[in-house]
Parts: sequence; C-alpha cells; structure tokens
Amino acid sequence: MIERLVPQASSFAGDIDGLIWLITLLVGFWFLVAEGVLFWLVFRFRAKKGEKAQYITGEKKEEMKWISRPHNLVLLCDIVIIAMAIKVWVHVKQTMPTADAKVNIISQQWAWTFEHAGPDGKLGTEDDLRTTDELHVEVGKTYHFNLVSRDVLHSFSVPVFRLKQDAVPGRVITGWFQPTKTGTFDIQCAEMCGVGHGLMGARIIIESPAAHAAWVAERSGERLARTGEAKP
Amino acid sequence: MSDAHAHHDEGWVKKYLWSTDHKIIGMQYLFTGMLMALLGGYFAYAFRMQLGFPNQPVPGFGLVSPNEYNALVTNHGTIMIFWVAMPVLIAAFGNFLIPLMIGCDDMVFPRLNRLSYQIFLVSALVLLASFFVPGGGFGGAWTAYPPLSSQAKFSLTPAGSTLWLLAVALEFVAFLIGGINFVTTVMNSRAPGMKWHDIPVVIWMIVIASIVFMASVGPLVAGAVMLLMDQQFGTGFYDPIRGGDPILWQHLFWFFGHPEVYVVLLPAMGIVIEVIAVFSRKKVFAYKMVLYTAFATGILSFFVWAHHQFVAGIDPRMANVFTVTTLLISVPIAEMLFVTIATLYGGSIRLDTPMLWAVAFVAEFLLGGVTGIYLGSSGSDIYFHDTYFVLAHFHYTFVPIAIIAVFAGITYWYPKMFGRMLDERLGKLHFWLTVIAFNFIFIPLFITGAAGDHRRIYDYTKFPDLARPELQNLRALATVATVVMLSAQVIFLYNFFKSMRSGKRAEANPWQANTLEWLAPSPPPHGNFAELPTVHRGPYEYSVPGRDLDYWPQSDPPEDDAAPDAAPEAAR
Amino acid sequence: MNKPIATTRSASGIPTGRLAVWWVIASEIVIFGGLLGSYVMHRIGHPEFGDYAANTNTWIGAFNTLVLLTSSLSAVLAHQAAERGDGKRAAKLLRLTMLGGLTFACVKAAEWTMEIGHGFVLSTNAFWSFYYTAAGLHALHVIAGVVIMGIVAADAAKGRELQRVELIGLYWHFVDVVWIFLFPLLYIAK
Amino acid sequence: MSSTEASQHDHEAEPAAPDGGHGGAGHGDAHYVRIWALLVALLVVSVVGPMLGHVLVTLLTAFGIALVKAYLVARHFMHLGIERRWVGWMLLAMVAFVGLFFAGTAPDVMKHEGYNWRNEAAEREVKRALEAAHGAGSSSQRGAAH
Repeated sequence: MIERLVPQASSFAGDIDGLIWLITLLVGFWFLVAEGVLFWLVFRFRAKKGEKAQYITGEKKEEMKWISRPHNLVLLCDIVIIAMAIKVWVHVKQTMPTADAKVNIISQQWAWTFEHAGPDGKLGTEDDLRTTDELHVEVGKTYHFNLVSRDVLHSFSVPVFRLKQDAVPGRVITGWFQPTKTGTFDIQCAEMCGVGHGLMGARIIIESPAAHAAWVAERSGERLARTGEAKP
Repeated sequence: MSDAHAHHDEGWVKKYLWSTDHKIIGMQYLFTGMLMALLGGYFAYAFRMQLGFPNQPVPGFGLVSPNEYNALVTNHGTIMIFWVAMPVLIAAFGNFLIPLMIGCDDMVFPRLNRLSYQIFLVSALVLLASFFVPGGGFGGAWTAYPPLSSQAKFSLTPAGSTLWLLAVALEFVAFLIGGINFVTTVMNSRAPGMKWHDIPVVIWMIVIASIVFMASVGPLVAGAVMLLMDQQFGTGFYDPIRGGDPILWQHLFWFFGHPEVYVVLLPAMGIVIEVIAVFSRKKVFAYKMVLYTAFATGILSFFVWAHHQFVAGIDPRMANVFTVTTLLISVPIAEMLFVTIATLYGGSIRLDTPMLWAVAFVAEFLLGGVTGIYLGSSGSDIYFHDTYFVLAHFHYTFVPIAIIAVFAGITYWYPKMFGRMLDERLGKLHFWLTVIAFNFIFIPLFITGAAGDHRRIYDYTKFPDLARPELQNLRALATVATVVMLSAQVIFLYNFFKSMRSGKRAEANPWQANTLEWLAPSPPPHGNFAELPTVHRGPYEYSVPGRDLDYWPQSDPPEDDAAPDAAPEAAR
Repeated sequence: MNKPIATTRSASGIPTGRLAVWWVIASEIVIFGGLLGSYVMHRIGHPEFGDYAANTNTWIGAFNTLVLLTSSLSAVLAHQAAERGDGKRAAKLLRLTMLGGLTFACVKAAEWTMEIGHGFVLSTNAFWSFYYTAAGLHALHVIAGVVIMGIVAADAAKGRELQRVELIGLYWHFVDVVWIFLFPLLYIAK
Repeated sequence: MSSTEASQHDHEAEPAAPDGGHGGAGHGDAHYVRIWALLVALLVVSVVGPMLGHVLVTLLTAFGIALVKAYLVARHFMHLGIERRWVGWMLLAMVAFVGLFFAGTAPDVMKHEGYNWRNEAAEREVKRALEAAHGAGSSSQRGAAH
C-alpha cells in the first residue's frame, strides 16, 4: 500500500509496510462493518406512520451479547496488532545489528551535517568526510548512526527507509538502517524547528559499492587538495 | 433573545455581560467560541491556500511568509482546541445544560462562574494580542516543545511565545474554576429524586471530562510555570546545556495533552447519545454500560500519553508499554460507539437536522478512531509520526467532536436557548455541504501523509520527492474543499441569527424529549423553572410499552393505574 | 445577591462549599505533584544537587515548618470555635493564623535575601531554579490564603458566613501539607 | 451516596448546625493541641535524624516522617478521618496520577542513558559540578560555581 506511494529502500521498510497492511485489514473490516450496520439501521428503522419504536433497555443478557461479542473480538484484534507492532518496533528501534559502517548526523537550525568515514573506513579519524544536506551510503551495508542536535529538536526522517528519529539537544541517539536500493531520495526534518523548518531538507544518495568508493576517493582528494592549499 | 423577558430593569451590560445567570454565561462562552472558530477557520484558510497554491498571494491575507505560516498553524491548533472545543463543548453546553438538566435554578457558585468566563475572555484577548507584538505570534507548534519555545534566540518570537503561554495558562485557570463549579453542582444540586442513574448521559460526560481535565492539567500548569521562567527569568529547566531536559516538557505536555482529547470527546459523545435517543425514540442501549465505558476511557486516558513521543527520543522500551495501553483504550471507545449504534436498533428514526449531525458524528468519528490504531502501534508510528496522516487522523476525531457534535448540540438545543426553531431546509443544506467538504479535505490528506508529507512545512517544492504533481493536486483539492467547508458556515450563521429574530416560535418541548430542560419555558427565565422539578424516572424512557405517548418526561409523576404492566425499570 | 437554591442543596451529603474545596485541593495536588515530581527526577539524576542543597539553611526551614504547623493548629481551633457559633473567637484565631502566614512569608523573604546575597539566584543552576520556583509557588499560596483569611475573619467577627472558616482552614492545612513535603525535599536532602 | 430527601439539608445557610461540620466528633481543643505537639516532636526528629549522617536514616526520617506528618494533618486537622470515605480516595487518586506521571517520565528524565540513547549534556553537567564542588574543595562556596 505505502510502497506504491513511496519506494522501499531499507531492510525494515517491508516489515513496517507489512504491519500497516495488517492493521488496514483488521481495522478496515471493523470500519466497514460498523459503517454498514450504522447506515442499515438508520435506513431500516426510519420513522413510519403508526409504527412505534421498541422498548429495549440493552441490559438483559441476550441483548448485551450484541455489545460484548464485538467487544471481545476488538480486544482480540488489538492483541494481534500489539504483538506485531512490538515485534516490528523491537527490530527497528530497540535492537542494534552489528554495524558495517557508521555515520554521524548533526542537525541544527536549519541544515543537516553528515560525517562519513573516509578512505580508512573508520569514523572519528582525521580523514572523515563532512557533507552538508547530502548523505552518501552504500547499498547493502548495515549502518549505525549517531544523531545529535546543536540547538532545538529536529527529526531525522527518511521516508523511503520508513525511518524517523527525533534529535534532542544534549543527547546522542543511536539507530541503524540498511539501504537496499540505490537511488537519491529525500531526507526530511520532521519536527518543528523554527522559521526554516520548511526548508530543512536533505538528500540521501544510496550508491553501489563501486560508486560509493569512487565518491569517497573523489571527496577525500578534494579535501586533501583544500587542506594542502590551506597549510602550504 | 426573546422580547418576552425584556421586562427586567437591569441594563444591557448587567444582563448580558455581567450576569451570573448560567444561561447567559453559557451564551457568552458559545459566542466567544464561535468568534474564535471564525478566526481559527480564517487561519486554516490562509495556510491551506499557501499549501494548495504555493507562494501566491492569498486573497484576504497576502503572501504567507514562513514565520507567518508557522504562527498560523500553531495558533490554528491552539485556538481550535483551547478556545473553540473546550469553551463550546464543556463551558457553553456545560453551563447551559447542567442546571437545566439536573433541575435546579443555577450553578452552585454563580459569581465564580462569571469569574471563570472573565478569565477565559482575558485569555482570548492575550492570545489575540500575541499576534501583534514585535516578532509576531508564536510559531513553535501547539505542542510548544522547548528549546524552540523556551529561548527567543531559536524561536525569534520573544514576546509572542510568552503571551501565547500566558494565554494558555489563563485558559487553564478559567477551566479549572469552571470545572470545579460543574462537578460540585452535579454532585450536590440535583433535583430531588434524581439518583446517579437518572442523570442524562451528557451531564455525566461533562462531569467526567471536567474531572479528567482537573487531574491531568496540573503537571502542565507546573510545566507552564517552568517554561515561563525559562523564557523570561533565565532558568534552565528545559535547557540541556544547564542540566535541564527538553524531554521533560514533552511528558508534562502529553500527560495533559492526551487526556485532553477525551476531555472534549466525552461531552461530544454525550450530546450525540442524547440526540440519538430522542430522534430514534429509543431508550439508550445499556445506559450503565455507557457510563462504565466513559469511566474506563477517562482512567485509561492517563496511561497512554507517551504514544505521542515514540520517536521523540524516549527510551524505546517504554514505547512497548505505551503501545499496549494505547491499543487497549480502543476497547472502551469502540464499545461506546457500539452502544450508540445499537441504540438505533428498533427505533423510529426521524432525520431532523440534529439527528443528521449525530449520525454523521458516528460515521466520521469511526474513521478517526480506526486510523488512530496505525499511530498507537509503535511499529507503524515510526513511519506515520508527524506526517499528514496524523493530521488527517486527529482532524477526523476533532472535527466530529468540535464541529459536528457541536452542531448536533446547537441545532438540538437552539429552541431552548432562544425560544425559536431553526430553519430545517437551511440546516440540511449546511449539513450536507459541511460534511461532504470535510471528507474532501482530509481523505486527500491521508493519502499525502501516507506518501510522506511531513507536517508544518510551508512549501513542499523544496522536497523533490514530495513536489510531484499528483501530490500537489491532492493538496490543492484539500484546499478547495477547505474553502467550500468554510463558506458553508455562512449558511449556518445566517440561519442562526435570522431564526433568533424570525424563526418559528418554539414550544417548551418541541422534540418531545424527556430530560428536565424541556420542562422549562423556551427560553428559560432567570431561575429556570416555575417550580423546581422532582424526578421520578430515568432520562430515556421513550416508547414505553402501554403508554400512548412515546415519551415520558423525567418529572412526570408516576401514573400508577395508567400503566400497570409497564416494564419495572420504567415505572420505578 | 441572592444565593441560588442550587447552592443550598447537598445531594452528596457534603455541604457545597466543602465539596468544592476538596476539588480545589485535588487539582492543587496535581499541580504541586507535577512540579515536585519533576524536581525529584532531577534530584535523583543529579547528585550535585546535594552539594547545592547544602547551602540552604535547615534551621530557617525548620522554623518555618514550626510556624506553619502552629498556624494549622490555630486554623483548626478557629474551625472548632465556628462550629460552636463563636464567631468572635473564630475570627481571633483566624487572625492568629494569618500572623503565622505573615511570619512565614517574612522569614522566607529574609532567607531569600540572604541566599541571593550569597549569589544563589533563580538562574544559578537547576537546583536553585527548582528551589525558588517550588518555594515561590508555595509562598504565593500562603499569601493568597492570608488574604482570603482576612476576608473570612472579618465576616466571622460579625457572625456571618461561619462555614467559610472551615473552608479556608482546609485550604490552609493543604498548604501546610505541601510545605511538610517541601521541607525535606529542599532542605534536608543534602 | 444517594440523594435522599433527608440529606437535602441546608448546610450552607446553617453552618453551625451540629451536623454541618466535623466538630461533633467528640474532640475538644485539647485533642488538636495534642496532635500539634506530636507534629512538633516529629519535626524535631526529622531535623535531628539527618545529622547522624547515615543515608538510610536521613531518607527515613526526612520522607517517612513527612508522610506521617501529612497523614496526621490530613486525618485530624482536615478531618479526613470522619469525612465521607470517597474524598480521601479521590485525593489519593490524584496522588496516584502524580505517581503515574513520575513512573512514565523518570526512565527518560531521571536516568541519563538507556537503550540507544545517552544524555551526554546531563552527564557532563554532573561531572563538571561534582568536580567543581569536591575537586576544588572550598566547601563554603560550593554550589556557587557559576
């Protein structure tokens, strides 16, 4: 359903879309039944000349079952949804699979800064690559991210990943994703962050291993050239 | 108001502005709420136009700048919840109905009641003032998350955010005072013979809502004091750099914010159940079950707040707890709707305007209810959080609550309020235009939300994935529908004010209803009843077998010989 | 203004005024509860608050506790007098209670002056922010109580509205109970 | 509770009526003075207890005794002991709501780390303040570090 509007580009996008499907089926059924009964009753029991309404208290046992049976069924549906929701949640947000690579995501009014590992493949070293409003990741690798904010709340949202996480100043929040599809997609800020909130977009560029390596090489070449000029 | 009661010597100011009469105070709340609704609707018009037709001057507003856009969405939300839904559903209907429906002459503390309205009025004026200060109105969303709301260097609205906060805090004070008055009145001043189970559902709902409000707003009052100190006195309660915690505000806010949904939902449900019983000539199906579900909802509503914060940086383990509680609250709410629908069974349904609104409430609210499941279950909320899907969901709850149910209430009690009938034809026209346009606003927004539209963005052209023409067409459709829905309200206003002068005169009980307010003349004079009534039976004894009339007012003395074999519950 | 008949009914078995005061107290519990709950979270999470709290003066806090406890006694004795219909004595005892409230406020003012003189102001750090906010909110309640009590005492002296003596007393005891918790939270937990 | 005719009594207008308040519970003024004396004694304990310097004793005397004091004031001065039972429960329910708020909020605010998050700002502030207080050693001015 969602995948027809937004492509799935992460390993857990399918899980979340599946959960949405399940909920749609269960609540859709209830919704249609309830609407159907409502309109049927309004039609069936419309006022007719000389016909008096029935006197039903709804407190007798055989009357109550019309409420208590749906009640139990709703409860059952709830339990199914709870179980599936928690399963997806634990997978996406609570457990962290082993990382192949790491990125730092720094949000501020109103821009995103991304820190990628440089040619040495490690984050937090001299040769890290910093970009603004452009996140480069390699398809198929599991990434851990550290999300921080420099000023107010922001939210790192990648619709194609079905991933969203608020950034809170003072906190480091970690999470993970594994891109599964190459392409260039939107990154949004999904938490009100001031006047420029509407402009705080970025792009995620998911590349094949070769393309990613080429980008890293090109960027670090540029970086070296720049620092070389700065420190003759 | 009717001329028949103009013989009082009091001046106009004393009678209408300085009155302690619960009916006048109810009207004050109603008219203030209606004015604020017009303002909130105007705001919606301005920002919807910007979204539907980006960066073109909006007729009647001009070009919408980003900070104006933020102030518009923030204050649209704040106004519609705190200055429309609350005053109309709780204060206006509560004030007007409670003394009439429980059969007494006024609220227990009439002067406190007047004070409550005056504080409310001041709060509305403070909010209005906040739009005109340097920097403009507050634009940090109605949730006012710090540090954006607490530090002017981030929000760029140094005065606007403080005035906004003050206005909200004053509004809370007004409703605390009003709520205490409501609860005390219902507990103590019921007509002789009116036992707990003879109280009409709508009164129960207003009382439960008032108690839920009272119990949930406390932490936020404390939180608002702390936020005010952060804004103006240099404290760092929510400043992480100085040992504070922005997440604390989120908890304080939503501990109130979620019960608040039920604070307005319950009175709306009460109005709808009242109308459905009268217009289907049926006893409310399982009256006690309605009360139990209302209690259960009220209590459970305190346990669910953090589902607004699943991805806000709270500990992910807590999300599991709140998913369970959130989905469980669907059980009493679903049951309340089932009971409402079941009441229709076997009825003799007349589709007058109030009934149309009441049925529409159930039909529309169902969609709002079921879409809540997507957001309450943590796994799918990761995607839907802060998208237009959320927005469409809560508009499918709040519009039925604050608009549809309110229209059901106004059209139903209008004869009692003003002594005249509304025009049915205009009423039905207004109904169909409003309800159809409403669906054309928010169904498209469900779709754009599912496609990834995130909230509070003034221009989607900056997001390549969202700037697709098919999404933009949906946004434009929603905007056009908004304009239609807002225009339809002109019909209502015309009908409302014209009928006040020239509508058909209403008798005391035009709908042939049972509850006590219909015993009083229309409109009721000061003191309400010629002789304070005594209650002999429950409020929903419609179509009792063995009686010629299909209704049986609560105050009618029992006819021992007239209906010897009536159902025992009925003849108690 | 004539009292409506509504005010004189008592279907719950509790007189209207007292019933309303119970609800006032209920709504105050959650206000103070939210603030103190937030404080306790920070207090436990931030061990350095203990060092900051060492700068508060336990003896002043204890003295103020004694003042409030004593004023609560005079408030309840005023209620007893009102029950017996002795408005004069009730008014006298209420004024004694007001004196307690004023003493409390004056001591508080002196204490704060001293602390501010030492450089501990509202914005010094989170502990002092909570300290001044919580104690300040409580002090506002004390001052409001004193003002209302003055009005009630004036009426009671003339033998009017004697039931209000109990109502303001209930409120006063509640303010006392809040202080009973504030005292260890702000002064003793070091 | 029922709205029997008998209880439709005009309490407001006749405040001094024997059933209008709680004075008729058989207590004279001496009873209240005794409660007051007990409260003062407890106050002394709560001040002296922490001087022993034992954490558990401090907590017990400070907060345990606060609970006892609050109970005494509520029961005897506010007359909750002879008020309708539900009033006490209603007030306790409000306290329970505060407890609920605390329970839902503390995992995020009281703690500074959890699954996949760390409140580094708070950790830094604690470290800095403790070092400023104990590292510098000037006990008279600690706390005024800013």
